[in-house]
Amino acid sequence: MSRIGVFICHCGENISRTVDVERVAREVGLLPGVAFSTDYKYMCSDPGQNLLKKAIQEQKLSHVVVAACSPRMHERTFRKAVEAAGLNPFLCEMANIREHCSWVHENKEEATVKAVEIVGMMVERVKKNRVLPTITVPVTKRSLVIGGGIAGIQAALDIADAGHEVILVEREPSIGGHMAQLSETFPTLDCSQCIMTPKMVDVANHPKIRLYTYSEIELVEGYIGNFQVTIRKKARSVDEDKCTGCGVCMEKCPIRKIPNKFDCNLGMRPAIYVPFPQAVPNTPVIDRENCTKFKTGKCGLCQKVCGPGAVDYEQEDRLIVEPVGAIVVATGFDLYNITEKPKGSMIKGYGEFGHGKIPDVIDGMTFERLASASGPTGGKILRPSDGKEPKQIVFIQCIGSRAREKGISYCSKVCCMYTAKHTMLYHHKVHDGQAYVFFMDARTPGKAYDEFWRRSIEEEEAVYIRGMVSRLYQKGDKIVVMGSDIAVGVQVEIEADMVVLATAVQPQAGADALAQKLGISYDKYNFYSEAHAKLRPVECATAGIYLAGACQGPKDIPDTVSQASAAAAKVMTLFAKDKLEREPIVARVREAGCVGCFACKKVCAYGAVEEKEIRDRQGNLIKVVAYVNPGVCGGCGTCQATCPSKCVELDGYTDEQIVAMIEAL
Amino acid sequence: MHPEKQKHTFEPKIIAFVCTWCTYAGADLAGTSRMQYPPNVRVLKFPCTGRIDPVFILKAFQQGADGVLVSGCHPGDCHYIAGNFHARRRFAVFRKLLEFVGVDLNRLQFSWVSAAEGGKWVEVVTDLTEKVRAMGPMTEFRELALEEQWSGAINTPELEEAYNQI
Amino acid sequence: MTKSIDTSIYAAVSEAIRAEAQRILSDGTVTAIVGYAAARRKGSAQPIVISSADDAAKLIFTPACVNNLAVYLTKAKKEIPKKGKVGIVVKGCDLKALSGLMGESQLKREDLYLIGVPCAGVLASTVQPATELTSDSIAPKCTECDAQLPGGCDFVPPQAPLTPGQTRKYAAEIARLEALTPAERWAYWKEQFSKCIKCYACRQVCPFCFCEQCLCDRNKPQMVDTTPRPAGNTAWHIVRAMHLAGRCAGCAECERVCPMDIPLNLLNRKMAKELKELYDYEAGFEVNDKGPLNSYTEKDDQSFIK
Amino acid sequence: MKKKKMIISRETMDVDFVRKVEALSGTSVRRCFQCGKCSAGCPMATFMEHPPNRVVRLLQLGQWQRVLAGRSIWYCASCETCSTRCPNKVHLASIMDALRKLSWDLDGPSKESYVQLANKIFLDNIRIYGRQYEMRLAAVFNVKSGQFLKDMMLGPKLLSKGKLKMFHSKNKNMPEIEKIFARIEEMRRKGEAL
Amino acid sequence: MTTPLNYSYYPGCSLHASAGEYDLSTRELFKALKIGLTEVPDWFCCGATPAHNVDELLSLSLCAKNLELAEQVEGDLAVACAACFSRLKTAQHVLGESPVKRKQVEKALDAPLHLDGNVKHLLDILARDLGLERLAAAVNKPLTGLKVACYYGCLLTRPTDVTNLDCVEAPTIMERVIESAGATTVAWTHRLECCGANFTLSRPGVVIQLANAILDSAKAAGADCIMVGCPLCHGNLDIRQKEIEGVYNVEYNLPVFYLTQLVGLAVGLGPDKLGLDAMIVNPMPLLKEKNLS
Repeated sequence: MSRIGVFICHCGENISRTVDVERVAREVGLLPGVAFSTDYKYMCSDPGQNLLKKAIQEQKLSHVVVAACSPRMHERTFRKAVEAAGLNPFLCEMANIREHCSWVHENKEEATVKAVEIVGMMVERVKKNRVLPTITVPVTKRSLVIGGGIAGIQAALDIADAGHEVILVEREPSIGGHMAQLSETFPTLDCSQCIMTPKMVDVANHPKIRLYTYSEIELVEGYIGNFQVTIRKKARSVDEDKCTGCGVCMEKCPIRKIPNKFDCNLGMRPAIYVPFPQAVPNTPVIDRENCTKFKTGKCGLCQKVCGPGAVDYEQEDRLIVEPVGAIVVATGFDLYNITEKPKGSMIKGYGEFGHGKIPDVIDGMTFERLASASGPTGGKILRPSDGKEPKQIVFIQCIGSRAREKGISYCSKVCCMYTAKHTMLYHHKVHDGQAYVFFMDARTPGKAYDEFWRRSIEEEEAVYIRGMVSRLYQKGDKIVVMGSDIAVGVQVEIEADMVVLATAVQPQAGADALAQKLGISYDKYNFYSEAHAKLRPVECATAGIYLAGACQGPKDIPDTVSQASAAAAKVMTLFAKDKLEREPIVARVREAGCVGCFACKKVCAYGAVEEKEIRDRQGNLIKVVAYVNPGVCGGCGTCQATCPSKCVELDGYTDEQIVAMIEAL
Repeated sequence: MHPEKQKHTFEPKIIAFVCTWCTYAGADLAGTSRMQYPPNVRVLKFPCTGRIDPVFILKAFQQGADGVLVSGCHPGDCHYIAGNFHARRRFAVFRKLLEFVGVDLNRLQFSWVSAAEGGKWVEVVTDLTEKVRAMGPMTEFRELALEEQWSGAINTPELEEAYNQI
Repeated sequence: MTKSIDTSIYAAVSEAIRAEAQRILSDGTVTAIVGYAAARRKGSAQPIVISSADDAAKLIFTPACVNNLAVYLTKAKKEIPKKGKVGIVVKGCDLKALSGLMGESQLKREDLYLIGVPCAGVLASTVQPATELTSDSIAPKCTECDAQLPGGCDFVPPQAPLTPGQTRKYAAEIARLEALTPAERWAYWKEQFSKCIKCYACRQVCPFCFCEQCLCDRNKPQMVDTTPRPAGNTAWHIVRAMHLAGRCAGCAECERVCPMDIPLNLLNRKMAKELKELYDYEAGFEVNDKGPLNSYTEKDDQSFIK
Repeated sequence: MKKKKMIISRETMDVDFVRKVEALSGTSVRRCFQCGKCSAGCPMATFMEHPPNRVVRLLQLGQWQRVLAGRSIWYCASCETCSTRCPNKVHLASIMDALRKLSWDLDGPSKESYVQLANKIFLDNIRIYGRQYEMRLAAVFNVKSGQFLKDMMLGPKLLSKGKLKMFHSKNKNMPEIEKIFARIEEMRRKGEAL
Repeated sequence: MTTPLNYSYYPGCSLHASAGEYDLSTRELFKALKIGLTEVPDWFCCGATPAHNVDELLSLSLCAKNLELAEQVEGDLAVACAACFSRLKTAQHVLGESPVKRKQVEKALDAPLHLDGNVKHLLDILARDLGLERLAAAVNKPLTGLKVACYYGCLLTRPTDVTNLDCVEAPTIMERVIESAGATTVAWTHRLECCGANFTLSRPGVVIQLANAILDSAKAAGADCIMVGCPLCHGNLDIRQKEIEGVYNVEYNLPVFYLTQLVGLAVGLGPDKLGLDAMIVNPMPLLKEKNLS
């Protein structure tokens, strides 16, 4: 006979305001099997937990139900307390009478009746709970970092410096990401490449880091501590081991007019190229779409001029499988653009700004490339249309961001600061020019940030206009900016030479597809979701996967680096132990009843089901049954719902437990 | 300011089978956002919709549920990779079976509710509750449970007396 | 209007079966053959297992050879396959069941020698064994048969069956029921299920009910009421139909053996129809790695999900 | 109106009026975050004493009297540029409609009488004739607004081009029209519609 | 095989008065293109801007009533006037979205609503239902060399997601139609700017200022003429053009055509069938210069 203890939490007044907790305790106390029931102001507090522990020992309780908040909140807390009192933690269940009851109902009578029933259901369930021993699994102490921008680089260096191997995978031919494209950085105006490139070189030289550039994640299998990652190393057409990075191939390539994505298509590159001079690795890649050799079979000049014979037209994509124990996702961001979007898409473009067809209306990243000393203009601010220096330049903030109508409601967080920076860079480079900024709010929280913004106005003479722009149109070689100043309450018209749009920060294209491979969740914009907004901001809900940088939400460089180091710390914590304890919520096969139809194996997404031969003492095969590898099992229970004779059961969610709950209704 | 609460004569029992990662979390969000919905629903938490056996739905109706809701993660969002895809097929077929034996499918609702969709949870639960309330109690299985073999008509006074004494 | 169905090839088919059986038993290809033999009543037939070439002459094929012999290879006679390779006489419908069993790892193709029979149809369970085969006396499942000639067998007699176009009896009945209101359908099935005496003959005869312990016999927890009362009966038949969905090959043995004449195959056919419409799945001769309910595509219909 | 200090309190912020605006317009007033894009694109903003964004701002503060006292709402051309470009999906054109309707109900404390007069004649015409007759509209407007000579130059030219019809044709549905007007009035009397 | 096109037709008040040439040219053009057009019997005013300006319920009721009347005639409803078009579409949209307003209007009409019919602007019919290819095939006298500034005004494409005629900020439907008729279009900046609309009566000063900006922009872009699909725009640009020229001391001399007039010319209809004589800015010298008359 079970001796169940039921503990009803008031949650201050959060529960007791709408649920008569004393009555719940009283009524539940009468249920068969309930030996003890009580209520308390804060069950999760220290005295609350002590009350629980004391009751278990004094009342010799066999099972515990805590009726309080959502189990997603405190199940761990109470199971730990129960364990401390000497009971198996899985003999404790929580009844959710806060999120699912007191907070969503107002009528006290109704809410109380519902609470009694919810607790009653959990009482019946807990009776069927079994002692579950904790499962331990080995940990592979290598980690995968996806994305070679500043977030991925920082995380990789931190983990590698702690002595663990790191696999760093980057989609582009070089690591560096967006930070490598920036000219100067706020709020100190130090040169981005000066602080970035040494880190890139560190990555290349680190003995513990294995770098895969021009590579993508193909498949992720396994689970925390034991992932198997398949990486597609795209054909570079240049052998990385042989190439010395001399650059002769690039000099000789006859195709020279391909817009360089790294320079926001302002500069040109050959068909065999490195995206920028400081690229890591400094190994060129052939852009097969534009290469004459690949298009027509003729040419082959680069191969002829290559001394070490590194150019290899036959190279194919390679699939590499790497076992890792933890994954850091650092895929970063992309910039929204104002071009016309397909009909029906959630995101819209800016027709009122000409859908990106006015040549001298550019985005912030393009301005960075113009301002960068290593950029296509050598650091001169020149108009893309005619190469003239713009004397009147207009910056417009919140393009795409905070624009529900365009499909994006969030604030992109970095634009206020980088626009302030742009006005300064402009003022430093075009002394007789004037910068104007249309803005709604200046959001400058951060160390020395607001001072920086004020400096752009007070010292660098940028004219800030509080108001938005309704329309942009080309008039002769000017761009007419139709805006308003809401402080004055008048319309403002500026004939600008150039307009820079602070476009929104969006997740990388394909972020959702990668998330699906990883089995992590993402929001409607495709930003990856952290496990808890405040308390677990760098972990995914999927164990063993961590987030760093703008793939999780818009971030500036200091925030990104902090989060990357935090993710690295999480990985190191995981790697600090040789074995990992995991929740024993896994499927088990009742071999006696299994007839070996392997429906379970067919539906298992983890490949956890194996075939196992049962033999008699003489070694004769009796039958082949299913076996679930507890280390691999994800614990979804799809196998159990599929098994016709229910000979595979998911611990913690057995049919007995569930039927008991249904019958309690 | 709240509208005057309406009194109903029939309060349906709704059972919701939900996955813990999306819909349960969505229902939690409805709670943390203090949204309001009818108290008729009882939530049973599963790790994944893939774990939900059609037999549970049958069992729920037999145990007196007037409506059943099955809800999990949106396609592609399954915490367990593909549990919801398997569930989708399983329930697509099962509901056709129930329909064929004469269960009104208005009593059986399936939905995708993500952890971010507290509002959708409220909407789904409210809609189902109101729909089932309008339909009245689910009597089919309940009547069946009271019946004996051969339609269970107790047609003689002796039988009736014997029955009453049980 | 009653149309007679030509069964004249059955004699030649029987002859061919006997010759082949004689051959494969003599040369040791197989250790035993499961087939049909004449039974005591005139015109009737019954399953037989022969292991000697001398017994090959006992084998027949007639319109009375209704049984699905696949069941003898799994649970009914579990010891049979272990002795070595086994021959089995299969109609098209039976072969579909065998393919299904292979897909579910219950049988291996290499352990079997398949003797396929060209079949124009067999008799309904409601008529006497000696009855002439006509569009009235034919088993309902044969009116929807698309497998008169089994494929992928080791041996098939050369005769080709001739079958007239027939009214699809299950399709018509499904359409009739679908047109009713839910309440009317409920009343129909309530009436049908209330007849059930829970003898489990349907389970016993089904080649796919090979579970060692049926879910419906479990009492910890009791998922389905085991007593022969309407509530439990209804649950049993719903669970049965669900467990067979995507697996049942349409041999209709369940319906044939039901002592209370419950139209069990109607449920199975309805499920088959839905699976065809939803996922374009049909039971066939090929061995599928995964059934329609063990697999999925990302684009599956979800119009019923909010 | 002289620029008076705005005393803000729960009493002076008329939230009920704002709710009426929201009900009539079907759009949220609170949602506006004052980016000013509406005012930037408004073709009529230069004629208004309160640019469109400020009209919304005043509503957010419950200061509708200040809005209705001005001529801003009557200078809105209903071109819907504001609604189209609002980043926040505030349907300002509908808010303007609602404000004019409420101002109309209050018997127009506004300065702008010409636009109101034109509207009134226009609607009267519909009620009486079912359709619009520009000649009559213009004539009555000029008479009532005391601008007897306005657009004098245009009249004969238009007449000669056949652009101003002097007479109206018969419409079978006239009784229906009257009924619609009457039913709406009735609904309003009973408080069934705003 | 192409199915014959047949529409019910809602001309709107202006087309029966100041914009008679729009009505005339529409009927003649559709006849020439073999598109059936049957006028909605005893339609009445949609309420236009004044009604929704001060009385949305009235505006919705009038539009709903007209939609109901249109049901009597076979085919989708063809609308010529941009303002009527925008009003009818908006009414459909609002009544579909708001059950409260729907109930009120049902009460005002004392009848159930008919909202399912398609409401189409003439442009939509020419560009999509007939199709540009068939339109081009019907052209006998291509408008070669004529540089047209297509003026959308406010209401053809607005409100967003309601009229669904074309992209609200960068529409091209007028250009596509008139280019199919052989004309050249100019890129200009004030295609979507407001002309002042019905302020023409109450505050003509406003109209003169706004219309001037439009005429100025079209002239600067090198246009020979302006094409419109709205009687109100037409009134402000054509009827008031001389006055504007006087106020600003400029000369525009830009004929303002209705789209049906220009397409009609290309199809080969004579000036009498297109009501060209009703235009205040005389188009004949221009047409002569371009060999189009």
